Amino acid sequence: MIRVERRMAPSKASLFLVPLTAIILALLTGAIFLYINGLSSPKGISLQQVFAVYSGMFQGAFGSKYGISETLVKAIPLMLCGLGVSIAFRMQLWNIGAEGQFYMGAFGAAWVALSFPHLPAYIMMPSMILVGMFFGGLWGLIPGIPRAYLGVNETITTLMLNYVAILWVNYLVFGPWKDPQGMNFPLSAHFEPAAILPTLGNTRVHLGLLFALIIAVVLWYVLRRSRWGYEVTVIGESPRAARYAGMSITKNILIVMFISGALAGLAGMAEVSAITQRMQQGISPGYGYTAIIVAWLAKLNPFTIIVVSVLLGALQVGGYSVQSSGVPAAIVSMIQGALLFFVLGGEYFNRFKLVAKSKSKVEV
Amino acid sequence: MTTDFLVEMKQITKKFPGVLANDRVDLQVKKGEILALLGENGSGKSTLMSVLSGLYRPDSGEIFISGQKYSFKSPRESIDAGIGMVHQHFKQVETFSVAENMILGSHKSKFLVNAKSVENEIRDLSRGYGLEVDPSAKLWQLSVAERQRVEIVKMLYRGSKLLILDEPTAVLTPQEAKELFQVIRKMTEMGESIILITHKLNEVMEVADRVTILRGGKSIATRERSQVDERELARLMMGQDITMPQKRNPAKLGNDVLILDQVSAAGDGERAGLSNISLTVKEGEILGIAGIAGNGRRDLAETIVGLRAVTKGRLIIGDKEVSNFTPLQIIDEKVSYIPEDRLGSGLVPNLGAIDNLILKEYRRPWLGRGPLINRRRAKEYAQKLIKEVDVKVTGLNAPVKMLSGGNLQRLLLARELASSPRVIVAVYPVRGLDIAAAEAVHRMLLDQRSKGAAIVLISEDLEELLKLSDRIGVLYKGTLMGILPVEQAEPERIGLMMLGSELGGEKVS
Amino acid sequence: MQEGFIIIIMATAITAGTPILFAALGEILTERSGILNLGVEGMMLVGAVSGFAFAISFGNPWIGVLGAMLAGGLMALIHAFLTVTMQANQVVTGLALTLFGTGLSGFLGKPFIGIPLENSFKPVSLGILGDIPYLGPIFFQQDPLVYLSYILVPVLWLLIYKTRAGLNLRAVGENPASADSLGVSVYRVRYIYVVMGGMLAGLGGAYLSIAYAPTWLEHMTAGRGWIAVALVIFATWNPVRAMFGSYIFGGIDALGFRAQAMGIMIPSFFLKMLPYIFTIVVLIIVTRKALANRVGAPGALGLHYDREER
Amino acid sequence: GCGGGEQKAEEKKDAADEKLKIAFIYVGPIGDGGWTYAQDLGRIFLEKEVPGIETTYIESVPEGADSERVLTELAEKGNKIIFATSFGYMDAVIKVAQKYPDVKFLHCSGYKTAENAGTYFGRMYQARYLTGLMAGKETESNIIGYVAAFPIPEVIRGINAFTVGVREVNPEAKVKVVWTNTWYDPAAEKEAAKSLLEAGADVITQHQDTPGPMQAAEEKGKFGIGYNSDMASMAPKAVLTSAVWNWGPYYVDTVKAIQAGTWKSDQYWGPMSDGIVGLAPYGPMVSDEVKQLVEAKKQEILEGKWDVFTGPIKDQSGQEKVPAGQVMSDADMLSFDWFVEGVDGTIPK
Ligand SMILES: Nc1ncnc2c1ncn2[C@@H]1O[C@H](COP(=O)(O)OP(=O)(O)OP(=O)(O)O)[C@@H](O)[C@H]1O
Ligand SMILES: Nc1ncnc2c1ncn2[C@@H]1O[C@H](COP(=O)(O)OP(=O)(O)OP(=O)(O)O)[C@@H](O)[C@H]1O
Ligand SMILES: [Mg+2]
Ligand SMILES: [Mg+2]
Repeated sequence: MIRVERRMAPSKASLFLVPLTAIILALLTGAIFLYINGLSSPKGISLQQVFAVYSGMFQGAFGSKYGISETLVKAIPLMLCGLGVSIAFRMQLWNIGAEGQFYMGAFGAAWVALSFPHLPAYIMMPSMILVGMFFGGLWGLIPGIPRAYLGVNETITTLMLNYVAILWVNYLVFGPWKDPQGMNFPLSAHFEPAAILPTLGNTRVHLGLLFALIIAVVLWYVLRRSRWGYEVTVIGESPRAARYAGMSITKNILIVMFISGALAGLAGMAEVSAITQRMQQGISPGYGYTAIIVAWLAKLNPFTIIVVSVLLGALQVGGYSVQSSGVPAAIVSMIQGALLFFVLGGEYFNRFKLVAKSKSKVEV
Repeated sequence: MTTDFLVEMKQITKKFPGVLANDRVDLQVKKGEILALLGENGSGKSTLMSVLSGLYRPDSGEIFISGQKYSFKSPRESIDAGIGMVHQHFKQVETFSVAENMILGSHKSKFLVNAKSVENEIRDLSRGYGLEVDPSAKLWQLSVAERQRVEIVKMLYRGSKLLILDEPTAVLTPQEAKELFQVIRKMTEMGESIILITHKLNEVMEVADRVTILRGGKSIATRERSQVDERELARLMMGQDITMPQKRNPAKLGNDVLILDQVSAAGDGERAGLSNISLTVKEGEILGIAGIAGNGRRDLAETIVGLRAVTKGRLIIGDKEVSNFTPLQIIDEKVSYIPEDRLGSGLVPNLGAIDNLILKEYRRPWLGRGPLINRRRAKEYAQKLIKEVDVKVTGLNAPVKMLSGGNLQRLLLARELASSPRVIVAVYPVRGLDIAAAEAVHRMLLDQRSKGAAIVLISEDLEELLKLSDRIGVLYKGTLMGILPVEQAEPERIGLMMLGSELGGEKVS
Repeated sequence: MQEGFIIIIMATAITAGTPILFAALGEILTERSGILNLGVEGMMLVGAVSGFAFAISFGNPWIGVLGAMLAGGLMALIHAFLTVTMQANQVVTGLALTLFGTGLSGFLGKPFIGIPLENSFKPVSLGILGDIPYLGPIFFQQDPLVYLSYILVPVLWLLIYKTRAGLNLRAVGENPASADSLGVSVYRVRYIYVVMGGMLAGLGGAYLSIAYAPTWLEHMTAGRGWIAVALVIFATWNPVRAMFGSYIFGGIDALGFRAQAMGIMIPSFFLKMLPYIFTIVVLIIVTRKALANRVGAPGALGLHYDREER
Repeated sequence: GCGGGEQKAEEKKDAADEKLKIAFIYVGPIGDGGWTYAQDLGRIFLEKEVPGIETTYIESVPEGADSERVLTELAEKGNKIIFATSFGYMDAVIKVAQKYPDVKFLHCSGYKTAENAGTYFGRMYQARYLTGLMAGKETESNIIGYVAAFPIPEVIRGINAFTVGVREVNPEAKVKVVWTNTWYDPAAEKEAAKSLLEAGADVITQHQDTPGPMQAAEEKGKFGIGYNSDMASMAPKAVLTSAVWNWGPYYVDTVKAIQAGTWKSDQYWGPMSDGIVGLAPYGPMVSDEVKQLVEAKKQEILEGKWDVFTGPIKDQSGQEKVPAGQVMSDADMLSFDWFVEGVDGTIPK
């Protein structure tokens, strides 16, 4: 008989083995989907082809310099949004509004770029960053206020504001921001060169990566070493103890929601500035939502967030990449979903261990 | 087999991560008897009973009820076998009414819930045992004592043959405790068996028929009450002879430190809060506050430390008016607070000892530069305090929730008393602590008194108040019925005041 | 004209609100048991495609309904297993479920794209009821699934508030430790209602694919699952209020198009923002009231339960 | 900055004996039953018609950061022709085209070109006009409903062409427009159509990607005119015809031209005579009289004798925008931002 037993702390081995097993199981499950999909296609499928799909995914994401650079491009917004939501999660604030905050950050940056097109780069860039972060932060602050003062559940308010932000941006690109030279198409004017973030060499990897890395280090240090970081930790663990110790929960909710939003806003700023280089519809294919998964998988650790962002970025890059070998998008998102299921379920084994009941010796 | 026992537990072992909570424990309960289960904090009493009530599954061991072997997979099976447990922390749904709490999970009611008939049934049942409760009241509206009654009636309603009470008197006034014991006796006359968990020796001597003593997860001994005395029990429980409680020195009073002048404060929701409280505490003085649960004792504490707004009147510390200061500003006035629920608000359960010890110091300049905390200094500080008050911790960063009750309280006191406070507000500081731990806490409070702190001691235990306080005030429905010097505070007089009589004593302000 | 317009708006609000209503009712049950399932969108999609597939394969829309509920229930079972048994984070699991469901529905739906459904549900007037002035055309000239929702709402209301099972359900969502110690199996209750929630979400999806827009198209729920999640809060976990809420949500779209058709130009992006802003506002108002009355989110919503954990 | 120069050289070597690789990138899933679905039908047609080629597609590619990478990757993987089938890919196509001069890019519905990147689109307005004629004939209430997605030139142009057709045969009739602000939401589109039917419309047409509006017409026993592909199967009793995209022939021609080396980058805006747009078969309810009328007009258009926006054309306020005898320029048509007389609706600014 098998019995589960609680662990005091996850063992070193399980921290490594659990995700590994999860990934293997997810890939096996994915192979089954692929196999079934192959059955229904006239060409049929062989085991080699299933392997080819996976190696294609890996190749697409990491197989070339270009692949790696694009994986990073995809990972940058995940990193910034992931770092953003992780601060909120630390305080038990379920900010699932990074998507909207991303859009508002992009909006703020684009507003600067479009309204003052002739600013020199050394003024343009900082203003875009600041205004982008401000609007992203504002979008986090808005649900933060009712949360702080009235206890209004932030999960839903942040989710609702995502839609509002996206509709707002759509309104702009279909209306007031339409490029006069754009033949009435829903695109803003292209940004001036001064409004475009520098990139690394001739890749699309932009300065946003540096921002993300710096912020990860700063965040790690601040949370661990600063008085404010200590406050955030205590409030997250026990709001009552925090109040008892004289910490202002209200103020910290507002600060944290603002920072959380501002980082997602920075992601939005970097994306419009470096990647689309103009405002348009659909600038985020759900970065804000994926970032929640990132932050959680990384257990809110800033450095792990960087790594997990790259992995999830790779999963998506690789996902598009294997479509050309006949794997429809639907299968790719099924594999991604299944991977998450296994990782989520696997967490259990970090907290429990299975022991055979027969040889249950009692030891501590 | 041995059918003269209603319940027999054999060689029960239960392990939690890092602790062996029960180590091959044996226990027997006879039909119609009151068995006391005595032990220090963390000796495994609650765990053992949770195993019996089906909540925890033992790692090994056997349970027999009326000679038949059981292996419970869930509380449901234990309930069906006639076992009912009133947990140390009540298991109640606050938003439900009393009646709803009773029928929850019970097989008795039909598919559609008929509140009226259930309410009548409960009324009759509770009256029969002298445990009156209003079945239509919502749980959150009830006082702690009422809630306990609900719990007991609930178990009777479910037809339990064995009732387990986990430290029931911890939440009761002496009078209420007496009433409870009468009820328990009545129940045994009606054929019920009782297990009473406690660490108060006098209670064992007062009601128990037999007593089983646990220590460090092991069952040490089982005795007939008639064959032991308190001293013997204490020795068995602690594994050593107890030291005599230390005597209180006469007070060396200084200036007025804490002054409440006609203070009123809002209560939670429908509760009264405080009205027109006036009192003064001097340096080197302990003011005890008595009162029945729900009469505003906690409100008073929270008002003094700034967690509750002053709606009228003035709160003065030293010679500064601090009405409606934030908790932080009050802390800066050197006010320490030992709250009722140490793990809930006094400490951060998932953080380690260091982080908990700097909870009120982290802002101070000496602990770091600018916005940063100097971790090394924090660690040294924590080590110093831990050594001073002798807290047993597994590691400086291990979550404090793993600590036993006594160690938790020491840790909390270490922090609160470290900054040589001017005012100390202590609420039930020894609730749930064993004799040795309680003694240590009392000693620490008395030390502070001789160092010149003004102490407000709020307690449910009249003996404790009489032992430590210089004066005793009594709260009733949010007002102060009067303050008596301890010499004039005969228990009967205090008892009358607790019930709302001002005759108890002349008002002193 | 004026009256007719109002009747039409209201009747349309009901039709447009019904898919959200089913999903929201399901989520109410799920959340009442203490589990948050953000995978509604995914479950609806899988329900929509399965409902369509069953309806077309068996030639009977009611079999479609059963198929959709079965499929939605199975999806929810994944959530239940991960969050209840494996104690996984509920928010993240829900997001993963949506990702998975979106993929799965696209995968399963390949053979059904662009095929019309002959035997879809169509509006039927409910005899005398349908002839009542005003009320008849609003409420009783709808399709059978709408009538099903009329039955479902009071049934669920009774279940939650008036039955022993409902008492157990609420207790599990409010304070699982207490419910457990009284012999209510927390795991079983959670499994049952999470799966029921999935079945209803599947039904909501099927309403789109076999009654409202009788067809299967990938991603056809177009975000309604998320609206359902909002609606649950809007309705403070009460089925009757969910009914009104879903009609308001459905009505906003209906009203917007009709205003346009009448030549009143409401900036449509802003109109589309309304339900979201509306939810936030209502959430704020409701929360304040909730604080006073102690009604509101189930106390243990989003937290896993483990008997031996402290 | 293309990365992997050697790799490309290798591919060139193999090119002779390998199949010509052609890729498509889609904004939606091919299961959308609308725009992407119609594009994919074109791809399948191409694969059947032209030997020695191999096609692949990538679906559900958002118009943001992903499109540039997907295009690059397709170029890297040795595709020699890439069709980018959504407007939002425009900037990405131009960027990637510069990096891969030996790959031909064809971007649907945009306006930017490069040496190796052309645009293509069809004069859908011609088909729209013809369906307008039918609607004008069939309507009895003189109100025709138009469910429209977003107020972009392409959609406005369609509405205008349709209205010109309607008014030509029925000067009393009005075309009522409702904007949905979504390309893709079957339920909402159906709802929008219903609101038009309630407002008195007895013919419904659409610039949307799902058959929702047609189903609404069918349920109310009114007529509908579909879009994208033949929608008759979804609403057989309602659909008079559909204005359809027929990408296949264009893809075949283009690929052949590239293979033959005769292709040149341009802004291809294919007229109906090229077969890129057209009408689906008429429904059984369409009378011979109407068919003859439409066929006659169609003939004029096919022969290039006449085009839809030939003056006099007035805007909603009655102001003459195109004087009699003049024909509107392509540039003007491509940036339409006003409605012709007879449209009952507004373009949100
Ligand atoms: N659920 C749990 N998880 C982990 N450890 C536990 C749990 N419950 C109890 N323990 C540990 O088991 C030991 C025995 O605890 P238990 O609560 O049974 O003691 P007790 O005798 O009831 O003490 P008290 O008088 O404080 O109530 C303690 O060390 C405690 O920390
Ligand atoms: N008058 C009242 N009306 C409604 N609820 C009350 C009232 N009095 C007390 N309660 C409730 O009873 C519970 C127990 O009260 P509690 O013992 O904390 O009161 P208290 O004023 O702090 O008294 P004590 O200091 O004796 O504990 C609380 O949860 C409180 O909400
Ligand atoms: Mg205990
Ligand atoms: Mg109290």
